[in-house]
Amino acid sequence: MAIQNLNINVEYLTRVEGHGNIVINVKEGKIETCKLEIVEAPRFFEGMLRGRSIFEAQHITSRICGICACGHTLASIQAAEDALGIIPTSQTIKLRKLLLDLEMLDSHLLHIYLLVAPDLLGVKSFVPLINSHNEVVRRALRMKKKCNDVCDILVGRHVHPISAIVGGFTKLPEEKDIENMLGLLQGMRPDMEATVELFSKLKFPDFERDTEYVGLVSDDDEYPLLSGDIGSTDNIRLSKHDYRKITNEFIVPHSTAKRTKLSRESYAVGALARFNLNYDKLLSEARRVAEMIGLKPKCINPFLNTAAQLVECVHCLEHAIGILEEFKKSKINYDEEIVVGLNENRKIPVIEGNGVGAVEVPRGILFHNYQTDEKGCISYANCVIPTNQNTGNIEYDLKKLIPEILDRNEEEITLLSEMLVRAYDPCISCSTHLLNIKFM
Amino acid sequence: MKKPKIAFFDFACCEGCQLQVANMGEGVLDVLAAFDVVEWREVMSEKWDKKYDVAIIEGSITDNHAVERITKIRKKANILIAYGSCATIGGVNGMKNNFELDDIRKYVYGESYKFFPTELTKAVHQVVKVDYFVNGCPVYIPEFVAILKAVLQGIPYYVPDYAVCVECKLNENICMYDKGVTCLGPVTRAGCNSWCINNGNICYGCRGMLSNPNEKSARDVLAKYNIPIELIINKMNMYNKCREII
Amino acid sequence: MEKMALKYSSYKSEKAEIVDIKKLTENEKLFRVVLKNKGSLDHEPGQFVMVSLYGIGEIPISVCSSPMISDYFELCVRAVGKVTRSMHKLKKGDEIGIRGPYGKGFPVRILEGNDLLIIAGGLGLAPLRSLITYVLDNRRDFGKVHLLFGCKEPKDMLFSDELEQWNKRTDMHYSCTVDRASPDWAGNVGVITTLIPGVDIEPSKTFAAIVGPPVMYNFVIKELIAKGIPEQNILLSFERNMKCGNGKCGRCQIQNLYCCQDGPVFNYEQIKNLSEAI
Amino acid sequence: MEENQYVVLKKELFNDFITRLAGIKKLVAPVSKGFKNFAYEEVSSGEQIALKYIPTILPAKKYFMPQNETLLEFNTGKKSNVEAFVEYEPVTLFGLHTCDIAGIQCLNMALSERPKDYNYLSRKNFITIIGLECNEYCDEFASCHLVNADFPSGGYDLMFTDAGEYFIVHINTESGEEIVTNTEIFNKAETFHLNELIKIRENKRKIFSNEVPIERRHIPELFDRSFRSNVWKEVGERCLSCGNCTNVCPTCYCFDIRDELDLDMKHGRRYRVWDSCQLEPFAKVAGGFNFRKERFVRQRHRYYRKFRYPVDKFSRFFCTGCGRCTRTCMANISLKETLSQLVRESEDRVWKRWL
Ligand SMILES: Cc1cc2nc3c(=O)[nH]c(=O)nc-3n(C[C@H](O)[C@H](O)[C@H](O)COP(=O)(O)OP(=O)(O)OC[C@H]3O[C@@H](n4cnc5c(N)ncnc54)[C@H](O)[C@@H]3O)c2cc1C
Ligand code: SF4
Ligand code: SF4
Ligand code: SF4
Repeated sequence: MAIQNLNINVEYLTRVEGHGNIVINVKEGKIETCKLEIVEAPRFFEGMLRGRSIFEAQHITSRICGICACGHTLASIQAAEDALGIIPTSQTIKLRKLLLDLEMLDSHLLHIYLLVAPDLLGVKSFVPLINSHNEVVRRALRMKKKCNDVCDILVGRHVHPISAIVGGFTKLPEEKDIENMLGLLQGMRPDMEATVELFSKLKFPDFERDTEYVGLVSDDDEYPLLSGDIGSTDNIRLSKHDYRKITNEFIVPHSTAKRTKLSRESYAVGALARFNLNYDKLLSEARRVAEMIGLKPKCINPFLNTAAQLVECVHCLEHAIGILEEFKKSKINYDEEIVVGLNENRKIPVIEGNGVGAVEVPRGILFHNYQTDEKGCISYANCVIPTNQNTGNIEYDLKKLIPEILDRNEEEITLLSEMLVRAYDPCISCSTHLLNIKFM
Repeated sequence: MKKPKIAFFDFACCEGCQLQVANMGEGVLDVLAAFDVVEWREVMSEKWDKKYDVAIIEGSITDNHAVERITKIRKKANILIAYGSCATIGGVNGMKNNFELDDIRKYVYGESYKFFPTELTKAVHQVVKVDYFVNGCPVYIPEFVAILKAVLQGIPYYVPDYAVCVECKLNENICMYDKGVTCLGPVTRAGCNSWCINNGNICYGCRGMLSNPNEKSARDVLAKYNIPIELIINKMNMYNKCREII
Repeated sequence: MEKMALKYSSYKSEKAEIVDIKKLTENEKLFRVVLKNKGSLDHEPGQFVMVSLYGIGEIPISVCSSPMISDYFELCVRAVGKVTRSMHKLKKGDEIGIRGPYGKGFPVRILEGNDLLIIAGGLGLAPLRSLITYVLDNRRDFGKVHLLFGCKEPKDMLFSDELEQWNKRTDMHYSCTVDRASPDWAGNVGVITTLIPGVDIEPSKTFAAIVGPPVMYNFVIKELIAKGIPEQNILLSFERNMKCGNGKCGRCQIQNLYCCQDGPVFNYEQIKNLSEAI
Repeated sequence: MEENQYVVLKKELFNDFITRLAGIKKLVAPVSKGFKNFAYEEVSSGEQIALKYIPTILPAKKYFMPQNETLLEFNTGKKSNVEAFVEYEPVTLFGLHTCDIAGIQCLNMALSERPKDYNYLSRKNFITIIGLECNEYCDEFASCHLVNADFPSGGYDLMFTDAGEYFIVHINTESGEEIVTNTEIFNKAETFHLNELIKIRENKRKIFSNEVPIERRHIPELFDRSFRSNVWKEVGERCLSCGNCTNVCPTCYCFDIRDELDLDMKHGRRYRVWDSCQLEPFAKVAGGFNFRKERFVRQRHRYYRKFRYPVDKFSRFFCTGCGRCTRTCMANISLKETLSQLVRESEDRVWKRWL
């Protein structure tokens, strides 16, 4: 018999970044409450940025989130360059794409292995896995470390990258660095194969809800991550400067979160959205893996966001290797190395401007928007975080999921709801850069 | 020897310092061989309700709820480690203290700002006693490991009380001042192996200021570069604003 | 980088074993140490050794036992920091490393035949104990012997058993004072300089040996000079931060002198013009 | 000058020579890092070397006294086992200026004083030194003439002097001789070569002049008079205590010794790292008392360790005039300026006494 009354209160949802609670209340078979509260302390980044040099923006906003610090850095740089009218060189763009590939890979691996795998393997965390699945844990850590090592070489470190700044890079990789990075990434292939192998055997819960998916789209044939227009599976296409029309941020009275909506009551961003929008542009190795695990666009099972992440891992690894192989042939132009500073000697001219950065980061599309005054100081700042865009959608998913599983016991229901939230890989530290969010 | 029970907690922060642990790769397993991790919300669902031998605290204290929580943790922890700039010196969260609290709340929340209480950002030691400090934004893993060893040995760890320049020189970097830009290395505590300058950036002071910096001279030196005074001040308090709270 | 074993290194210690530990006060412990291979340490009163706790660090500690004892030596250690606190956690039978003895101690040959005025402040009694016991072991070689001892409170009193024995001896004058008395304290109260005027000595044939906290020196020296003791007869021992003991690491330098090699015992004439000394 | 101690290397053979030299053992030479900065780094070909360079960021002492060198390795526990080690690396240093060679001579003296530092002394025998004479003053910060380090005077295996079309090379040691023999690229020096060398040196004497208003032999006396000078206070106010001046100094060798254990707490090492008397914690003792708390006292100590104390001990200055400390100081504390100020102030005092 299905449960009639249910009271789930998961305080401090674990294995997500940041503090969140799930509250579900079912009375006489009907959902009364179904919300995801975020209790992380607010951090006020946009407020703090006012009055600071635009050249500090990327350093500060990187600190919104340590998990996707490279993503914030890239979005911030893009917005700042847009505001100042700087056009990066093609070498710079390539290196940034490499950085973004690494970011995707690193974050997805962390999520797949350390945060999702324990659920699929029926344990509470990766710690018991050290004994039961030692090789799996070692592989996960090894792959994570390699991403990290490549990031160290490229930008100094993965958490809060150092050398990627407005205008380019303060340190360009030497020839031997290119070799090293290439070696590390190529050395990751066997582990990647084993990862695909492992996850193709695991079973994700069955659940579907038709959803509008939003992500970057472009006209060329590269899987768009660093730049492009904004598109949706409901056939909307807009320039990144119109990001407000897409995100439509609003505050609901009973919530402390800014919410977003586009054509419907909510939309989703992230790996699954990108997969659904740009499947054709994935590298063939990645498409092969998708086929192997039976993932096809348009997929509307949110639990399979993790599978889409796996496909992206393969894509990003191969894409990164491709970039490095090109650099190995064409060599780096070291004259492009730039000197950092608060632009103290006015080396880069500053203008009054307004710029937007729209970058696909692991959890979905990320927007940064700055206005600068004539001295190059920030007069307005706004960042729209993927997790914020997903919150509404997660709740609608939960509302559909719970009635479907009321015949299970409470523990299972709790676990499945936790897994659903986790599948989105919500990054709460990110979302509270600004607000005390409550998913209602 | 019984393995010490260790737990991770996060307050207002970006959680990058916790991620630094995962970034150790298989080295994490050596740490786990020496410690017994009993609670770590970011990666574990297990909870622990007894005493901790070691509590690692990430993030700054920014509201009353956090004050209560950290006080409870302190009571349950034998050794408390402030982990990362947000915890040790307030870090970037301290920039909030540059503004009137109501002003920044209004800016972010608009009219409904009153629903969102916030307090001056504080470093952990400004609220409870701290036994070890792991500085840095993010923490520098070799230093963190050195501190874990000190914990195991039961000996103090002294955060270097000399300038980042010391390490920077040993790394034979071209001094940023030679490149015509200013750098906070001379007033910032070393220990990060001059991470940022090694990678062509300046030091932003993330490890906190020296206990006795020559601030006057540092300002004089910075002033030679014709930067507006607000920007110099901004630069010096990007991480170090909480220093002003006594 | 290649690596080659060094047969002789100025940084390598002898193995030594702690054979006995005695708690003297809340903060001070006395360690009796035996060198495992070498036998006698062969030190002079006032010299120090470098004590190693491998994995923690190495620190200078004065030898506080008489040079006349050859099969062991003693170290009195106050727990103040990393190494000293860890040392307090050691047990009988534990192993430590010992290098030394180092430095110039009290010039006992020169002291012979003279009167001695020994002034100890707090932990300063430790290095002086080595001198006192040496003098008592060779009592007839010296003239009058006075010992003045001062400490913060009665509970901080080091070597109280020995102080009591020395107090009872007829061939030595002992007086002591505390900065702050406890209810059961019947002795002198006040800083150590208050004891000096009362001492009955022949200034021209007296040597004074002083060890104590840095603040004590200036006041005591002033009194001694007022009493007419020649500057070169006033002996002082200094403590500085030391890492090598070999006169290289630069920490213990007092202007042109290295505390570890040229000292730690200096005579006042040597250092009176060095502004960084006291 | 004996002709058989000299050989000649044609400039066009220089690259060849370097390639051959690099074949013998690891070769290190000054390379340009941009922004008028140079560093000693491993090279394998002549083009990498900056033949015209001003003193490198760090002096060659980094090869003689590595920044982080293991002294002991040990096992802890009941059966402790301690071994002393010296870490070394056979290396040829090419292109050292006379000031840097003087720096090594100073270190040799200080570290062979008893108790000897066998780590240093064992290592230095694996290092070959090839000098390169300066024909011009590096820049306004150099003061090698003041301290008598502007002309070659021992301390090297070979010394190169640039004579336009070719280098005139002085062979000072047998291992220098070996390099000459083994590389098979040098020609015998003829009398006219030596005459050329004499001319170069004469010319140098004209260019290298003293820019501090004091004669070398009066410096110790100047310092004897200046301990309580106000100049130190002024310098102290500006000093940031960053330690750059001592880290880059070729004759500074202060160090710290630290222990480190593996995470399993079973094995460890004791190592030494460079340290600096300019840093606040340097002379602090447990309990917090600091014997050199004030910046001006630390700065004064640095100058006295260059110009006064070593004169008694080693009969020479421990300043080689390389100018690194001045170049590196962002507070613009200048060695030559400080000395000049001391002289001026001291003269003032002398005059006042006369008046
Ligand atoms: C000649 C001589 C004889 C001595 N004899 C005795 C004796 O007989 N008995 C005795 O008890 N003591 C004696 N001492 C003093 C003893 O050597 C010191 O107490 C001891 O070195 C303290 O070491 P520690 O590791 O316990 O202290 P710590 O303070 O933990 O370590 C000292 C080192 O750490 C550094 N340090 C301390 N605090 C900080 C900080 N906050 N930040 C950065 N660095 C810091 C200091 O610079 C110092 O190098 C003697 C000293 C000398 C020089
Ligand atoms: S770059 Fe910065 S840290 Fe390095 S020496 Fe210069 S001022 Fe110091
Ligand atoms: S160089 Fe400065 S900003 Fe960078 S890690 Fe070190 S202390 Fe932090
Ligand atoms: S380099 Fe300059 S600022 Fe730094 S310690 Fe030396 S004198 Fe002081």
